[in-house]
Amino acid sequence: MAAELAVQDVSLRFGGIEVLQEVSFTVEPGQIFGLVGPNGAGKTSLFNCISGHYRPTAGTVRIDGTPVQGARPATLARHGLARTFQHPALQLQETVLENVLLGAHTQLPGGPLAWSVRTRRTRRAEERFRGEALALLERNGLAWAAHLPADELSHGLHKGVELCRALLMKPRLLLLDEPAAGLPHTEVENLIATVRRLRAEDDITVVIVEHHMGLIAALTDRVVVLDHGRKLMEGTAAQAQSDPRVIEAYIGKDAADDVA
Amino acid sequence: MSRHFRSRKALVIAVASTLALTFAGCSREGGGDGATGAAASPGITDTTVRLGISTPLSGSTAGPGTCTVAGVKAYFGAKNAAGGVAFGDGKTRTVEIEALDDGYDPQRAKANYDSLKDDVFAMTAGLGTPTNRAWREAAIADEVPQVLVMTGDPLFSDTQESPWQLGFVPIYQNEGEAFGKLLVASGAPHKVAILSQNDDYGAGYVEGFKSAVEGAANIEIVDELTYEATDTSVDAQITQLSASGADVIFNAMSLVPLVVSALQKAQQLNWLPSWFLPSNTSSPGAVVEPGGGAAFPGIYSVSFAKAPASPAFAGDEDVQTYLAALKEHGDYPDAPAFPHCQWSWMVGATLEQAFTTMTEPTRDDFMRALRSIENFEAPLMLPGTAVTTTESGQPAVPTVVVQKYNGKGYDTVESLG
Amino acid sequence: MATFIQLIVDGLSTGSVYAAIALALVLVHQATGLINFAQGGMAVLAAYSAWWLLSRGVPLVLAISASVLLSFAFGAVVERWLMRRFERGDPDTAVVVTIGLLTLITGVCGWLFTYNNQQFPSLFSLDAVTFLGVSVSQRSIGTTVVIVVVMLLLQALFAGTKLGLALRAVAINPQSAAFSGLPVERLLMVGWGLAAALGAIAGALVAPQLTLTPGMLDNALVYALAAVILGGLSSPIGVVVAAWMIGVLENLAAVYVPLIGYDLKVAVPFILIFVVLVVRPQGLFGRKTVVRV
Amino acid sequence: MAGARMTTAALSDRQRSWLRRAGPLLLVVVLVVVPLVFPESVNETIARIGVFAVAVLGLNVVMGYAGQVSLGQIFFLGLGAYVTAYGVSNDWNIVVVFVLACLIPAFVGLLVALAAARLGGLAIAMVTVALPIVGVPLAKRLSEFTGGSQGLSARFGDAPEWSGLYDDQWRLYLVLAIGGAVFLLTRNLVRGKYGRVLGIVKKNENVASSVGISPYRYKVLAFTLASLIGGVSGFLYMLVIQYTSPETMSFGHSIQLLAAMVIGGAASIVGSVLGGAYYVLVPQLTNLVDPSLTALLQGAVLLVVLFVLPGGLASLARPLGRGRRSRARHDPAPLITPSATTKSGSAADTPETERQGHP
Repeated sequence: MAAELAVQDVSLRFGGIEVLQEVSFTVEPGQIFGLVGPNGAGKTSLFNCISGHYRPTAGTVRIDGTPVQGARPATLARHGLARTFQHPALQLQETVLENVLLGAHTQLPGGPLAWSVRTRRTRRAEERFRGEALALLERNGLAWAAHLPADELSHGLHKGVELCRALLMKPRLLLLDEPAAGLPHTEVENLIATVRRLRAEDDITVVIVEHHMGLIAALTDRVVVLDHGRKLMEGTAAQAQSDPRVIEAYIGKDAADDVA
Repeated sequence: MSRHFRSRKALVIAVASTLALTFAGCSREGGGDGATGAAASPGITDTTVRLGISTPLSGSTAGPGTCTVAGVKAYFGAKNAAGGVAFGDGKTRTVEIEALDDGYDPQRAKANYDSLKDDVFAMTAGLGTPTNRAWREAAIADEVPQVLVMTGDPLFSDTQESPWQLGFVPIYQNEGEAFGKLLVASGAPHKVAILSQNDDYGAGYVEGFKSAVEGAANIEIVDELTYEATDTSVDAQITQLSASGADVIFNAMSLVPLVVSALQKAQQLNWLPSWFLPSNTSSPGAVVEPGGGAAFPGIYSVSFAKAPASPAFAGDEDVQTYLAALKEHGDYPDAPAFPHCQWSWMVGATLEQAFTTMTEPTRDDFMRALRSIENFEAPLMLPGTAVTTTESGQPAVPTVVVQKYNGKGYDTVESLG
Repeated sequence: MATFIQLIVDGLSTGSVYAAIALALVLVHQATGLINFAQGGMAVLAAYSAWWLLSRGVPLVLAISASVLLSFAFGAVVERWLMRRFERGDPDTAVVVTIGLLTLITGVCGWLFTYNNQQFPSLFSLDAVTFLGVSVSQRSIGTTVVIVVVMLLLQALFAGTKLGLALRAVAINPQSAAFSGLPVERLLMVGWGLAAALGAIAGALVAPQLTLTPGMLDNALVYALAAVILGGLSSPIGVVVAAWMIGVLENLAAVYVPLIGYDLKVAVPFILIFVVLVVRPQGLFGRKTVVRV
Repeated sequence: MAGARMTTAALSDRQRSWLRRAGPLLLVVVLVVVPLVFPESVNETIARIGVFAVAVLGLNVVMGYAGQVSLGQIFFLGLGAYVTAYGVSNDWNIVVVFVLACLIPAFVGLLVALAAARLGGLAIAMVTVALPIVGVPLAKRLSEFTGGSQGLSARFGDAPEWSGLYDDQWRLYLVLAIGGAVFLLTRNLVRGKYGRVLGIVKKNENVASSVGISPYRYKVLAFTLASLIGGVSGFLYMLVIQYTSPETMSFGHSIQLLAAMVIGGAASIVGSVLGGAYYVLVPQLTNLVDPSLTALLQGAVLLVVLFVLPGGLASLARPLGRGRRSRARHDPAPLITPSATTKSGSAADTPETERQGHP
């Protein structure tokens, strides 16, 4: 049931600034797809166009062939799209488990009345998802933190929590925005293993924005390189790493943000 | 998460038990039983009687509210200093005043009443219609006197509806009516503009005025506007009324700054009608002088109390005693800025009048005594007015006289002009 | 027709009263990102201090100037010793602290100066100027002129001076302002001090009309808030124009829209806010900003 | 770090199991006993605390939990009180009156919210300010239903013969039962599904929408619930005070409710009770000290409490007092600051109120 994502001629303008210019690519169902490029290339903006947080100025975004540009993010989430953010936003005073459970929102039955009288149905559903959330945390090595308030965890671990939250939504299309940023080396290995397992066990399409080329190379089937809002090239990670245009885009213009 | 709320629940219990300890000293009594037979009611002993007041001492009506306490405190302060008040049952008692702030909030007025009712013999002198109405029914149910209160709401003077109540100041309708009668009696044609406060105060005034001028051929009401007590300006109303060509403005306003600015605005527009001002906003020093009242052909007001600032009463013995007592016993060092100070002084005198004819130390007997006062000329009362409590539907002071501003104070007048 | 124009002129002078407080609100918001409910109370306190000096025989202009200086100091002290504890915390708490400050100041004024109405002399004569059948007092003209001058000064402060830019930088993001070497704490004190000083001017301008009481500006504060939102929090010109609009439109609505009348004219600014914000969420004159996700 | 945490958790686990069984039972026992042991004036005071605790609870739902500044809560209390007074004086069945006193404010709240929730943070505040400010003259104008400025009296809830209770005891039981039910239902609601939703809508609307939550919908829901709870508090207000007038819903009281909520503790169930207690007890306290210094003392009390406990009284109940402090540390930008949109924030640190949804 993994989703197909097709981005076609997407452009985005803020005032006079061209953030994205006619970007097109297609992600096949079940692929792990990389979006790379120097800072300011427009990767996150493109994510926002896909997830509905921004409305593209022109072009179409299709999920399984249905145009979704301009749809509200909540609507897209209900149709199987999940995402993480560059800077995770958690409820810091709540426990990690509660934060993950937010991902179950659309699957929990019952309206406000049912929840305020705690019908058996709502209690059971809550129990069930509590179990699922714990299992997800377990899988990501975070079970020990489940009952700790989120603000006792490091920034890096917040990303893991956020990933669990997104996975609890049982998405068909998962957008990961810089999942490795700020992670220590060992954690990156774990992350790679986690995403690989995702593909093996869950039927899911993954799009990753990342600077960490090691991670991109280890995980992705295909990548698109963006620079200044334009698609520079598309191919495998290996092709991208050896493409002179890509090297120029990184080294020549943004040496500070070199390949990790 | 859940750990937190468990301990919060523990806190609820802790708070509840703290409350329990705090109030443990009190014991249940009264609670609707009222007084039976000749046993003394709460708040009265052989040597003291205690009176309660709930009135605004903070907020926008704190000025007049403070006065309602100061006058009565001053009156009984002076009496206590002279030995106390001789009651009709042969005992002499000192009078204690317990005044609480309600901030003109009905809910807090009710709270004040609840906390006072078992301690005091009677509630009195409090200012405000909603704040007095808030606990009127409770006072009836508990049979606690709520008397000589400062509201012109007729409900408090209806013996049938309000057996334990009595208003003090003339009902608003009476004041409005007095103006209307004067105007009709002038015989000359007059065009009247009305500007009134949008509440029972303004409406009562206007109702009384209209009932007096109804059918009179010489009076025409040309325009009628309202304003809100929360407004910062009535300029627009005065502008609109000035275009009506009226030569008289009937101005039922209870807010000093707005009356002052209304007087000023009319002068700027070169509109100089005769003004009718209500009793509580016609102070010569605080209203008419700063408003430049001398520019108008006549500023009329109704009153039943001598204005201490008026030169006519500068040497008046009543006024001298009053001002001295206000300073010494009323915690009110300044010259009184609101007539409520004088009124509550009269409330003190009226209460004393009732006390002297009480034969039993009960609330029942007090109400009987209070309701049988006739033509009592309380100190500071103007000639032609008196306290009469025997007439149902009328407050303790049922009559007012119309007065005209003379550049310094007010003179009683019989006719316009 | 004469009445119509007179109503507009009346509305402008009432609007100027709202504008005076609104400007102080804008200044403190620009400097600290907070809405200060105590702004009116601080202005009243300033007016009382001027009034007290007057009663000691100090000439009016001198008394007002002294109260402006005192207010600056008071504002800075309030920021340093009270607000600072709340500036990085929950903004709701900070707002409630300003409410507490308002209550406290009102109580102190009532305690020291009683709740009676005190006359406050005006800098300007009350004599009317009549022009084309419309009359307006010199006091209203004077008040309006002073407010326009203050407004222009503020606009210049924010737009063109280093101090103004620094104040804004601090309000927008204290951390990065601190990183870039701005003396954040001192700037916050200056911001509050300036707002309080401005409030003192406002208090002296409106006290003659409203007469001095501890709650003198309570009712005007709501209108000032409305003007601030309507005009856009970042624009002194915007809030003054909005305050005038409110003053004029509520008069016209009261007279010419029978359904509204004088009792419901208070709804006018809120209807106006609602309509304007639906079209322009940043207010009439506020800066449009890009929201980044 | 984690290890130390575990020990505290284990410790409180034992306490928890004890409290889980004994806590609710003890609470019920206390609530049943309280009306019987106290004198009338104390019962009246507790009943009033109940009234305003419910009002503060409503405010907490929309503001404490969902983060939408509301300065109009008192309007819904007033509306509920008017509906109750009107129904009682027309001899309607009291259950019908109660239902209407909940539903009419909820409906009005829904209509207001449908419009207001489209606006940003401070704009919502201004739309809600308008409610009490316009409500007062409106109540006067609709004098046919409201009794105009003289207000409406309605006495109901006297103790039935069979109960053998005093009126004040019976009324306090009613307040405790109705108020307790509202508290229980609300407590359930703000934990679990809806609690998480309101929390994330307050914290970050973009994250909320990314998990399938429409922030607008839940803001409307929170506002409607707050109005409904406000209506309940209005019903209780009539039960206890027995009188309402336009003064009841004056703007000043709305501000005091807001102060009570923050003093009690925002986003806290216990905080709502404490806020109600603050609202009722502090004026009584200042009256004891010096009735002529009410404003001064109230202002001083408010400032002192917040200075010592910026998280409100409820933070006393939070072990280690950590909840609020950590929030403060991570949410540097003030809520009331639309101009802060100029900041180039990310999803995580741009305050929620400034986002207007789609660009």
